[in-house]
Amino acid sequence: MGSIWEYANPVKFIRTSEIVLPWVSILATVTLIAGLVWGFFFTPDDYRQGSTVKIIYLHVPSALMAINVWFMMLVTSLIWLIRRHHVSALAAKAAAPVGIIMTVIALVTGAIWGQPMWGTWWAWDPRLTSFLILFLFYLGYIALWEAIDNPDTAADLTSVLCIVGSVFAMLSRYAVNFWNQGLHQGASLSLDKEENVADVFSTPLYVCIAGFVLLFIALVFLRTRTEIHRRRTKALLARERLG
Amino acid sequence: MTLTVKDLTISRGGIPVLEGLNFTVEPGRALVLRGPNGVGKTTLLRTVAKLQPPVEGEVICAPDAIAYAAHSDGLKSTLTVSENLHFWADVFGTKGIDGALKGFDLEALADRAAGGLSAGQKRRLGLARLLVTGRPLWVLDEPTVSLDVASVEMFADTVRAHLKQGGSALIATHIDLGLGEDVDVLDVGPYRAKPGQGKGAFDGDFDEGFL
Amino acid sequence: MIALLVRDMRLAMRAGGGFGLGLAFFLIVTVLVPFGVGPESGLLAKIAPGILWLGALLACLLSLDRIFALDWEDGSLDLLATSPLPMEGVVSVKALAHWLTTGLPLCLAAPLFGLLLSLPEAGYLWLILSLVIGTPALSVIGTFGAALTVGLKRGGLLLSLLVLPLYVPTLIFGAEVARRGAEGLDTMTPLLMLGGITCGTIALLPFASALVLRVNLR
Amino acid sequence: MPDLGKYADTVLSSYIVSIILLVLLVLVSLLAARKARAELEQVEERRRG
Repeated sequence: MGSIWEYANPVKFIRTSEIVLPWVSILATVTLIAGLVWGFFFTPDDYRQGSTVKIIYLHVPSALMAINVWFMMLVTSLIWLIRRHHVSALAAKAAAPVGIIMTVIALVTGAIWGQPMWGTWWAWDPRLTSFLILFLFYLGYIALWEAIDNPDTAADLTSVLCIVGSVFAMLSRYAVNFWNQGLHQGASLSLDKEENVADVFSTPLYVCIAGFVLLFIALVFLRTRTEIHRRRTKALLARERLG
Repeated sequence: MTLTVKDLTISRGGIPVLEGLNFTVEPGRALVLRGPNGVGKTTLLRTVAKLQPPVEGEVICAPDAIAYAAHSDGLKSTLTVSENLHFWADVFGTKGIDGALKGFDLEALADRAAGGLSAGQKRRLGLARLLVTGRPLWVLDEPTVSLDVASVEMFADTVRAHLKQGGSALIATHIDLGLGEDVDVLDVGPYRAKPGQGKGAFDGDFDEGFL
Repeated sequence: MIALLVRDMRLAMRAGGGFGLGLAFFLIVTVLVPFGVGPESGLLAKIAPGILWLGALLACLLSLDRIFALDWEDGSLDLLATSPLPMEGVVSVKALAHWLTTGLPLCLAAPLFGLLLSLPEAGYLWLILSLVIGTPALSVIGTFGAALTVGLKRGGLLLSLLVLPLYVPTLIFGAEVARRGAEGLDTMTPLLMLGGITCGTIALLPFASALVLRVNLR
Repeated sequence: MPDLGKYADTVLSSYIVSIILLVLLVLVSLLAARKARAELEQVEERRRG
């Protein structure tokens, strides 16, 4: 009886995660601490924003991660729908909480940072607002996973929601821009624009971003393995009941 | 319009339930499925009716050949009997519901709201819908539930007539429908999925994969 | 397919069909706003387009879980899945039925409620136009949400959580058209965007809804 | 400690909040991992035993 399993292999994943996880976690912790310490202690104040510029080392990486985690979930959802890889469906489920926390950090640091500049805790600025919408998408995604007990159905439904949600998230991103011009400052790092944040700021920023990315990878490995264990326990218990 | 099932494996809630099923249903014959409750008869019927993809193996039959009827009859209580039947007739593109009404002795109730029918009458209306579909292969799940003896006899006559016209039926039921000689019986008990020897053990001692 | 539409419309009209449900809710929302915001008509006029659009959106949202729930309970969904009708067709017809029973009445009643909120004169035409173009998108997106949560326990709450973020673009552009219309500004850009979203959803979303419905019927 | 000037509380609060959230996320993930693994071991034990 070939189980549907030969399309995907938790075995390989568990083995690789056993090897990779310790290394990635150490690397992530080191890079993250290095980046934050460097950014917090060893960078001068900005002439205009004073010391609040230090918040950049949390706001920009978390904002970047919030968007890229959703993109990763989109890719894994597509892999699940096309190749029926169980691991990728569970990886998407594992990544969602990390994504929502990153979005919360981006929102919180954005609001706190904006407070002295714009004089209010929350300004309906397009970029912050689209993160709020992204937060709602994450919430709906996680809630849908929790609401369904059959793992395969849950994986299918959440994958479709993720794909449809991505289209509407991009639409909302444009609609929000249209709806209110922004207070947000220009992109600190952008590939196309030539002027970037001064080097003394951007180097620790890159380190912080690397730290966040590594942290995300480590967490996804850990949480995906947890999901695999959980699902396997559920399956074995169901089998016991069948007797 | 034969239905062929080749070494079929089906699962419910992700857990394999029946495996290695092989049978065919020739036109003019009926196949009755027996087996304890919960063994997977309903799941098998749903897989045959293409409501559910099989885990392994395949179900081969002509497209648009299957009329499926399950426990719930799909009747709208605010619509009358004839409106319900007319709706299904239009959906399946067949004309006229008189045959169905006569077949299940429902002419008298034609204009009564389906909500006002007894359980037995509702069941007869649900089965009358089969006649309206004009589909050769009937896939029925416990059709005679809440039917009195007379109605069961009426149902058996309809099935016999259906078989005579070259139709076929796959029925999961405990009651002997007395359909005479052109009936085969398949007990699905022995096809129960054994806790498998799936490939891809986790590490060393896990003997199954992910289930 | 027409038979399905006719049946659904007949079901909606019959007793307990919930035809006036969305309309009544829309009226209540519009009546409650002045109590919350104060009767001063200058303010009301300013926020009227947005409030009317929000009321229409919430009224649509309210009647979404009825789209599949009834057919799911009495088994018709299974029977429809094994009928010659393609699921994409079934889903589109359900969305159309929802629009005819909820969306369209909202568009017709909106100007009446506009009076309550002292909507400026110029605004009425644009309000109706934006609603007529926008509400079909609300119905189609809503049908997708309903297909996602059919058969789930407490699906209603989850449905609104899933659907509201998807409604954001339509709400923004729809309310923008109504607001600009009311203030006599040029409404072309938001109108085109609104139309684009509606056409896009009508064309593409039924495939996702059908896929999701088939998964839920397993 | 760098002189944070008048924005000290802004900067500090955002760092503290973010670090707390990150630590919480890691802790929750670790606890869930341990719990899931333990449950699995227990079920496997019962099956093999």
